[in-house]
Amino acid sequence: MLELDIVIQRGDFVLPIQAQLNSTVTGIFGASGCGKSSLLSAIAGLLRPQQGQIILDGQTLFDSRKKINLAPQQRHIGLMFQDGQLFPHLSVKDNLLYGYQRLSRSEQHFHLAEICQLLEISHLFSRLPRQLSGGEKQRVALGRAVLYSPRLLLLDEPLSSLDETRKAQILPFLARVRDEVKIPMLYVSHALSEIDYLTKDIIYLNSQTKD
Amino acid sequence: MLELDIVIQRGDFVLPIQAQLNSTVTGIFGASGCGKSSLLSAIAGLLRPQQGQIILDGQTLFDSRKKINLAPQQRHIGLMFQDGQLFPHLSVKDNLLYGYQRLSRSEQHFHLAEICQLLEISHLFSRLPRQLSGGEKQRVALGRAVLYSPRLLLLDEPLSSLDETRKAQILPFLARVRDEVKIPMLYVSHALSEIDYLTKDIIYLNSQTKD
Amino acid sequence: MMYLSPEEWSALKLSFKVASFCTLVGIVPAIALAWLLARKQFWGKALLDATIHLPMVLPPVVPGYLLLLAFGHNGVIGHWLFNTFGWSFAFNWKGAVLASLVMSLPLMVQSIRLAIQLVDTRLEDAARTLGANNWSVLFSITLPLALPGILVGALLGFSRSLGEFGATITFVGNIADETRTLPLAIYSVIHQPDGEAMATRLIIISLLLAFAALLLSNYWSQRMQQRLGYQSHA
Amino acid sequence: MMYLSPEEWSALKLSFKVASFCTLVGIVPAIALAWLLARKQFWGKALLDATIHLPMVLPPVVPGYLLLLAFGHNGVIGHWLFNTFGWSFAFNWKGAVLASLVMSLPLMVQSIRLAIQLVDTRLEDAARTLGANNWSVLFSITLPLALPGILVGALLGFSRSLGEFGATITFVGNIADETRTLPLAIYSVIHQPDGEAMATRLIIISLLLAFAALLLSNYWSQRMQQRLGYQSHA
Amino acid sequence: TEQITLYAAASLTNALTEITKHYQTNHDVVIKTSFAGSSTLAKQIEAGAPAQVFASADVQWMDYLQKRNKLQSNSRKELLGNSLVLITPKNKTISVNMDKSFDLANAFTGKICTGDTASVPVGIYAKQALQNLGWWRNLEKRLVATEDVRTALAFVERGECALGIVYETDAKISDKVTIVGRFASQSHQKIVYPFALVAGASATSAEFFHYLQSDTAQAVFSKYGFVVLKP
Ligand SMILES: Nc1ncnc2c1ncn2[C@@H]1O[C@H](COP(=O)(O)OP(=O)(O)OP(=O)(O)O)[C@@H](O)[C@H]1O
Ligand SMILES: Nc1ncnc2c1ncn2[C@@H]1O[C@H](COP(=O)(O)OP(=O)(O)OP(=O)(O)O)[C@@H](O)[C@H]1O
Ligand code: MOO
Ligand SMILES: [Mg+2]
Ligand SMILES: [Mg+2]
Repeated sequence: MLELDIVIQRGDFVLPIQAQLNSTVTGIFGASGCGKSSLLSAIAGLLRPQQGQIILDGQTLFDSRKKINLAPQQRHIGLMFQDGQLFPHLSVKDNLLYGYQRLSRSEQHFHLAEICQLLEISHLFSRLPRQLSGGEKQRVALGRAVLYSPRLLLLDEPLSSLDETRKAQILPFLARVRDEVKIPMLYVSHALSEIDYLTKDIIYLNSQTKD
Repeated sequence: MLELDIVIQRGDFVLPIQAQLNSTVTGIFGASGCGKSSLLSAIAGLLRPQQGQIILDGQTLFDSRKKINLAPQQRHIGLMFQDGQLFPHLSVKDNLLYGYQRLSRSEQHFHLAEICQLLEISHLFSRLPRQLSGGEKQRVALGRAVLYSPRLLLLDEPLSSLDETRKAQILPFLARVRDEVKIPMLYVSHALSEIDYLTKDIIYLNSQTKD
Repeated sequence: MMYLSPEEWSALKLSFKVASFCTLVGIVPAIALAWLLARKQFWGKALLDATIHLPMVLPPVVPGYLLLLAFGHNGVIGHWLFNTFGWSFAFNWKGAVLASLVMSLPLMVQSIRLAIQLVDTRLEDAARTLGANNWSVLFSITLPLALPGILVGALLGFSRSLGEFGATITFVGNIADETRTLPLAIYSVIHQPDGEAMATRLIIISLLLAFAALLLSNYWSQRMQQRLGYQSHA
Repeated sequence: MMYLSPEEWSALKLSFKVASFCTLVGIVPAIALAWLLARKQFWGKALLDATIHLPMVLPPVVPGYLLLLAFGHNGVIGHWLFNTFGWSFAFNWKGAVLASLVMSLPLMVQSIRLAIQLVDTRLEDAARTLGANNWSVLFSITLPLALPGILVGALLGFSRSLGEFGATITFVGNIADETRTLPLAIYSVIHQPDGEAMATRLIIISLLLAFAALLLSNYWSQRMQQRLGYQSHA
Repeated sequence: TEQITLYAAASLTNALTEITKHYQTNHDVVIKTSFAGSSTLAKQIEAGAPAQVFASADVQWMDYLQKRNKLQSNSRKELLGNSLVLITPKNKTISVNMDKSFDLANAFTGKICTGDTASVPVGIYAKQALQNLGWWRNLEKRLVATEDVRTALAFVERGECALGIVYETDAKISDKVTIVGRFASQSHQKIVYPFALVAGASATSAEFFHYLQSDTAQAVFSKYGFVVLKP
């Protein structure tokens, strides 16, 4: 369970969010620029909220009053970035294994081969990110985040560059991750159909600008 | 009119394309990694085809036999990149004007204010690209390509990160560009609905891998 | 604050003049060479690269001596330059600039080259699809993005020039008001019996000058990095 | 090919040894300092930056003399080092390494710092969300991406060390087989009336050594750039 | 006002600076000086440097220019002399007998320093003297060669070297060293500082060159410890 009560600020942009997320998948929906990616960054520990607190399964990740702010690497929260952020100097395989290899055996809930087959990226293993197409990058980024078997998976428009066939393959997989491995997710998307497939719980974000 | 008869190769990936594009908008459709972006790069002059020729409105842009290969800047073809490729050191405004300011008055078919109002990016003028959200970047990239008033506009998944409201605003605008300013377009998208809105002419790409 | 004697003033002004000219005159060729080495493949590239670097790996008297042979009054190039343009580098401050330049060029070229290599060529491509020709791409994309490296190059060039001793004294001698920069003045006073106090003063002057250059360059580079967005996400 | 006299061999081997040690010993502190200066804000940062740079802007005899004061047998640090660890830098090749190091550190630090500044911090963030702690981020992301700068730094450091003369002779003197590197040998013969032929031989030896270092570093950096994807779109 | 350019060995810096200052107050000339190693200066003069008066710290570089016809004929004068001494740090003196029977190598521990024995005048003289006394062979390995006399002096002043061989002029100006021996003047080539007018020197510079030989100038040289050689 994720309890959020924070205020995010970026320049003139201010977004106060209060929410209690109980279901395993929560969709996040909102216009471009409304603060979806910023929210995920804040949860992952990359963006420090102005104030408030973030509590995940009883553990305080951030609390401005108690001056608690766990580092991203201590949170074990997987974030799939909107723009991939693949490591340009590492092969696809090394990108995929980057988080995975830091886990103990018991924490590894997936197999490399399995994930890659599903995402159809096995043939890309030895490539560098710059040698990938847009959709291939996106699939590798998704694979990297999932393989890290996080306590909470943050997905920022994970399927936006993919064709319908691939979407139709990957969505059921995410449903399996939700049901079998029981990794809770926040799912940002502009496609209501994708969100609908995974959950009925949706947060609608509306930003306000400081003046 | 665009006549294509080329073979594109990238590593193991080989894509032969033969096509005569006569309508003002042509949709390009195909699975992730099938070569859509590569095709646009080749037409823009950024990727040199293995062989063949590209002729636009009677002008040879590329001909491997005659050893003709016009530089990108001589083609006056606008390309909106899949990943934006905004100039990180220039403000949003300077990014938008980058191509525009190189045009003579008579070549400028649009007004900055008009385009920005439509794309809702006017309030971002003084920002740097890194201060934009994913969808904001995409809109700036689209604006930059359109303002360049090219002879041919290549759009690589231009609306993938945008919400439905914005899509519903921008698609009619692209239709106007097609009908009023008569700029022909190649439109890459995974969303058939977007393509359908603009044209009935669609190229389905199927790649083959060299072995 | 201490007062400077006329000799100290003269050495300070000269050092500043020589280092400034060295940086200003050198930066353009340095950028050109850096760009060539970073982005072009051509015959003789390794040789050009090596030639630029040679002055670094030799004791500075050697480049100084070779400059003397080439650019002295009786040197082949010096003779020709004098007859053709009336220019002379021999035993004047311009020669000191030339000596500094030869010694600092490799430093400038390497930093700028490094920064150019790290500029993403896809951004240059994007500029081309917006009608920018090669020059525009260079001036509007490549160089602005390589600016941190250009600044570092300028700083290293300026610093190296401030400290240049061996090549300068060998090429143009140690002439008061003309070629006696701070390092040469320090050398001169070290050779005087009670020179340590004077040397200390001159060293402090050098350090202040260098410190000012460093602070200025840091200030610039900080502003630039904020602008270019290298420093973290805000 | 010419045959080398024993003295020439000795100077060549010594130069290679000193420059190699200088680069190897210096690169780790250089990386640490570069990282600090590139990524951290702390009190005294400007001062640290300046201190590293000072040896560059002074005539090399001054740092050499200061080293003598500090690290000589009777210098404060030298005395302590000798009593505590039995180490001595006075009049031996280790002192030559120290002198080279002081002179080349600013060059190494600046190049590496530049490259680190140009690494996108968002990639470091991405690594953190995958469980990498600060050290892992440094070693798996920052440094590999800054590798071109580290190589340039190493090359500049090696080259500067190969050419180092003033600080070395002032700190450790010119002792055959111990501190007489190529620059010191060249200096000695070039100041003899009929030394030119000998100087030429030594200069050629220096150049060959430098050229080899340059080619090697270019080869590495080319491979690396291909790997890191800096060179154009394939 | 006319200009005179004086190229002089670095070891003459202090004396000549005082002399030229004094001369300029009494004469309507500007004297430009360039102080560097004698070899550097000689090569610059050979390459056409605008020198009018040259003061060398040794004979060989004056010979070098003379052979190349760069000097005004017959102007060469051996104005100053010096002597070579053995020094120790002030508080670490040793007693030395300056003759062949004495075993210097075993009389001290540590290093001995002097100018580079191939290129720096003081080192060249030192080597000759040591060879003459039969000490060279045993000391060669312990020799620290320096770029110039001043560095050798500094090594001894700091106690880094147990012994040093420098000019008497240098030893005298330092209160941190003790002269423990004087090399016999016949044990090495005569130490002289030849002065000359460079070919094409003006009349004004000839006048100044004359002044350098005057009693007033020589008093200054003496003050700095040089031996004034009477012609
Ligand atoms: N530099 C490269 N080296 C080798 N292969 C490459 C390189 N760049 C792209 N490819 C391959 O070429 C194929 C076509 O890539 P392209 O980017 O054109 O695909 P796309 O149709 O745009 O896909 P997407 O919809 O995912 O963006 C892909 O299979 C990709 O893996
Ligand atoms: N560094 C920054 N400085 C100032 N404003 C910023 C910065 N980064 C983002 N913003 C602003 O913050 C708001 C939220 O950005 P965010 O990236 O969270 O949006 P988003 O909901 O993910 O949008 P999209 O769907 O377009 O990706 C936007 O209005 C954006 O302009
Ligand atoms: O002419 Mo010098 O100063 O003894 O080398
Ligand atoms: Mg976003
Ligand atoms: Mg694509």
